[in-house]
Amino acid sequence: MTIRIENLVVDLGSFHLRDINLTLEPGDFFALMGPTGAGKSVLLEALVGLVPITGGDIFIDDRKITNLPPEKRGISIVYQDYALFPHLTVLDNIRYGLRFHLHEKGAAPIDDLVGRLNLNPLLQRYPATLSGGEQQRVALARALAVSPDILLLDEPLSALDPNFRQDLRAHLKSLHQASGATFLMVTHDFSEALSLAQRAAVMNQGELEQVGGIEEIFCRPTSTMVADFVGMKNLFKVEFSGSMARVAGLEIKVGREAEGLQGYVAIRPEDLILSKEPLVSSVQNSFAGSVAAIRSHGFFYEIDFAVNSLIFTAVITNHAFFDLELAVDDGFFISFKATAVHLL
Amino acid sequence: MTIRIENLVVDLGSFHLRDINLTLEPGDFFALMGPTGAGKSVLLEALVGLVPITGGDIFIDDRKITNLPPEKRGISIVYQDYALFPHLTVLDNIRYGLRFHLHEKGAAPIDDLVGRLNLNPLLQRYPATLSGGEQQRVALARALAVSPDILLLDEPLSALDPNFRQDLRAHLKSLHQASGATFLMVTHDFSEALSLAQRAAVMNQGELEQVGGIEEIFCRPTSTMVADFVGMKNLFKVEFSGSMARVAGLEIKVGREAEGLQGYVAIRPEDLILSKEPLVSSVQNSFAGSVAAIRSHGFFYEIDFAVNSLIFTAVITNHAFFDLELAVDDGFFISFKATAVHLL
Amino acid sequence: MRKESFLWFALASSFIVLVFITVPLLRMLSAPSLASLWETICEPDVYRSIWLSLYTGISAALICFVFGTPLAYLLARSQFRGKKIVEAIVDLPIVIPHPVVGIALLGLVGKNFWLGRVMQELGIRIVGSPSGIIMVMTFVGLPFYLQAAKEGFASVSPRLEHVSRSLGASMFATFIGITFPLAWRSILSGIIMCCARAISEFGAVVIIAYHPMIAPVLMFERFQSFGLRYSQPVAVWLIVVCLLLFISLRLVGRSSKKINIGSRR
Amino acid sequence: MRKESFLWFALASSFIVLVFITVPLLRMLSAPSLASLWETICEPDVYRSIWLSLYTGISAALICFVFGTPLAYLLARSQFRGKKIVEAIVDLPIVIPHPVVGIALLGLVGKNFWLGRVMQELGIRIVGSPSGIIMVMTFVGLPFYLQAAKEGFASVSPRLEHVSRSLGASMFATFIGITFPLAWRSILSGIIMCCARAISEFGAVVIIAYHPMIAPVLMFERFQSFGLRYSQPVAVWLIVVCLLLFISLRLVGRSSKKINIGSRR
Repeated sequence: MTIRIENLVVDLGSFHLRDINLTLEPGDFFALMGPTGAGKSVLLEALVGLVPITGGDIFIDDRKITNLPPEKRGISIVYQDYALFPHLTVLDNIRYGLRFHLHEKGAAPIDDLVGRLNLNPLLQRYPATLSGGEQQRVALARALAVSPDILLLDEPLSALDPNFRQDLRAHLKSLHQASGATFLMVTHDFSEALSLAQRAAVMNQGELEQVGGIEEIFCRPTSTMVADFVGMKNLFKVEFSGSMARVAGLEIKVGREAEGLQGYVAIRPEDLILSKEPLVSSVQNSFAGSVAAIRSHGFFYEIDFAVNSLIFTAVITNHAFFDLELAVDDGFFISFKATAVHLL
Repeated sequence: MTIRIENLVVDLGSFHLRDINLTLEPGDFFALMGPTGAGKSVLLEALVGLVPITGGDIFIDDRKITNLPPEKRGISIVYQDYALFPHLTVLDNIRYGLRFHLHEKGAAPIDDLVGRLNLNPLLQRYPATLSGGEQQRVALARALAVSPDILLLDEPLSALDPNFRQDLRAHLKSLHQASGATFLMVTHDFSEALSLAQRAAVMNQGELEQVGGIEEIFCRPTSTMVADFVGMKNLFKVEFSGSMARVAGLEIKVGREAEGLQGYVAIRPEDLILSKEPLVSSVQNSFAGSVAAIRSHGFFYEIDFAVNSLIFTAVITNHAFFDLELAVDDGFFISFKATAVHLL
Repeated sequence: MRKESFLWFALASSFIVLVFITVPLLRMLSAPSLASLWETICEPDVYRSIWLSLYTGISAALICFVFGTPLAYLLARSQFRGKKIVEAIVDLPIVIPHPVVGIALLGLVGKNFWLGRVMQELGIRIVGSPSGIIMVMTFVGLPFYLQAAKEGFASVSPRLEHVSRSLGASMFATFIGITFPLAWRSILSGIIMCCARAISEFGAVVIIAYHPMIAPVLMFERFQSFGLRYSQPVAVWLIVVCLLLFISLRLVGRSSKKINIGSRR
Repeated sequence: MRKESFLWFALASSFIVLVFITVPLLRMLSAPSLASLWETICEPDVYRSIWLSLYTGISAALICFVFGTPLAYLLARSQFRGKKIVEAIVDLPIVIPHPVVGIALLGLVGKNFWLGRVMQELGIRIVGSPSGIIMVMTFVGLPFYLQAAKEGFASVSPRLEHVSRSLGASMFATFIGITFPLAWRSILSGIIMCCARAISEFGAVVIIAYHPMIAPVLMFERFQSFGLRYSQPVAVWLIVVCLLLFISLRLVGRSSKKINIGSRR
């Protein structure tokens, strides 16, 4: 089914969704990304019909659903906290929606769903006795049992133990292929989207910033907000001249002519190399500077590195950290390839 | 002050602390680490005197404090949720403990603390109007105002926005130096400990697994639990023979003779290199295998890689991930230096 | 030590409070002899009045359940202007002096007011009838039911309702299938509290209906006419019967409770 | 549409409930003329009874505050065996029929029991005296105070107390400096609810002390002797005076409330 959102406007006191335009193609696995508070969940609830819509329309194929109550829309939702009915068994949870859909499409393929999600051993148990991963699978089965046109997933992985995530990712992919429904997933975590979705949109302060293929957004962010969101921490306003970008007295090789752009360059922190000696070549930038700050993040260290008035953020492994014997104010060199510089 | 914990036993229904022995030297910044539920917070509350002690003793220098009420111990605590008094201004919060300490040591250096923590502009405000980072600083000032012998910090960084963490780390270090008090920090995050503490202990299921210098624990874990906790994900039971370790049909070069050990090797995931061609040398291991699973984690991917019946976990940058065009079941080579193999 | 004296003070005053509540009740329960208890329950006046108390009290609780449930649900779920005022109104019956409740209701349905006269002409008798007693009891019991039911509904996550609706259930079907069963325990507690409060009422009922006599009125009359000794056995019987009623209500509610317990393990 | 009919049903029954509570009260407040109100308040019997109601009700609330606060704190903070039983005991006064409360207390302090005789010989008069009224009111008001205070204490994080103690404050100093000020709003609400409940009591008081007459007893007597019209003005005055009392209590509590509001912004 094609879902079209046209000029959608939602007013919730101090929070607004403004002029949302979005089309999901049949069978899409679409990720709606953005920082916390961007309005992703509000858009989801507007699609389900739980939030009053101020303006604009929502279509499924050519059926206008803007003013239909939630039960008539054919849109299922899986919440982050699963929201299983605690007084019903797993089986009754999954069957819950069926009685309201008896007149449609014949018997829904419950057995297939139950088998695919390995729920057979759990059918007679109550939700409170299940682990997080099991609850999530039951919630998925319940939502898909009514053969919805669209399945909305509210941060499906974030509440799960890391051990269950891989499992659920595999299930989500297989269900998406088997059901033929359009999946719309909300997430604040870019890597989650990267591992599941084909297309995506980045939302910020109630507006869509960029819509496109997931790798396109990752590799070619069109705005500074998106660049920052996909992890391009080193974002500088520059002046282009030929295949160089000038900023704070530095000349950065960018490898190609920049035209018709906003005048920003962005470099991923993992593309920066710290070394004791400069690494000079024709396709490589290398600048002298000093360590400004060190932050530890599990497997990796994030290093703020000052070159003139610019602060570069680099990420290095713990291993490299101990090798280099980094300390604040130490002088080092920072290097990156011209091809690692993204132009905005 | 020297703190000695001797054979401490705590029984809390189904949870027990067993035979805790720990000595903190004067001026230590000590990290108490371990997974959630290991008993770290219980040990903290036993030190403050909020949990009944079943056996053992606690000494500060040679003063036995085991049976003293919390107000006589000279131990301050800063909780993760700050626990500021909401009905008192920032200034009154900081001053709160002073009236109970009038007879000791003369006027406490409140002004110095307030200045050091940049609290001057906040003194007349109420806690609910402060940001998380500001609240944390007030909680620190309040705890240090009474010049405690020991300051206990309950996961001081975990509730903070990442932007405030660096700030608070710097404050913690400077306060530790200025106050001369012994700091005991609880954390479930190894990297937090790494960035602040000199000495540390790893706790598991109510017992201390390893006590020592922070780098010693990181580089030379003495048990499989600690190895796993400090991020050595690749932990295999092996048979040593000369400078080789045998497991699942593989011969792993370990670079030195292994004697009197438990028979484990551990390799950090960031020390593993994935490549399309084998990287063979006399000091390098290189095995053929296939990708078993891919997990995205922000800047990095975690790759499960199967070699015979062994599963190696490697961490690679997003960049390398796109370069290698990794996909599940693809054949690759995994390589690591003999010096990267830790023997347990 | 100061710490201990504080604890001792707290324990001592807690003990005084508990003694103050329990001792008079225990003394009263143990005062009448078994013989006098048996004699008392055989009197038609006594068992009729206890039966009337039970029947009117249960009726009042059921009326509160039927009419109060939607209001409790709205108060738990929706935010609207004047909600604070509605909540204050709903609590009024607790703080209004009991004879004032009777006087206020009598002012409405008595013969001094058009409504009372209209009802009289239609042959509906409120004053001095079980329906009048039920009306008074409903008035004083309402806040207790509403409070418990509201809390019950508030403890059901709105997300469960959202999911139910997205699966095709209408608002009504969602309420019946999800919200109500999950709030049932609190609702049952509310019904019991409401019923207990209704049966305990005296001051308001005595104004609207001295006859037929509910048990508290009978006790009062016996106390006035014959003294303490003759009112005590009635009091014991009323308390025993109420206890049996509430315990059996809890047991009946147990079958549905099991599921909830299962779900909370 | 089904959805709408469900909503309409809910709104309609909510409306009925609110009308049922408010209309009798409004009718009663508007029934007496201003002249009769003025006349009534000038009668010594009337203003004396209202004053007695106020003074005994406030005394009962203060007794509950003094003796109930430690118990409320223990119930909010500690887990112990038999806690459920203590909580059930504490709720008993709500469900005991009001004349039974009076009969039970009279059974203890009346001349049929040794305690009553001892007190009589010592010259302490309970029956038919303000102290007896206060005793009854304390009994019926206790659960309301305890409930509110318990919730107030439960809402103060134990961590605040832990921090206070680690900073050198004793258990007592912590209670006075941290716990009590933070629970003060709920405690004040509890005092007001308890006072309101005490002043509203009739059935239990009338057994222990018909004289001196509290306002509800006076109303009842006027209703019995002269009819509805003569009891209404007293009811209006009692309600007005109580409202003024509670509003001023809230205002007095405001000065300390400000701090709490500030802390929750």
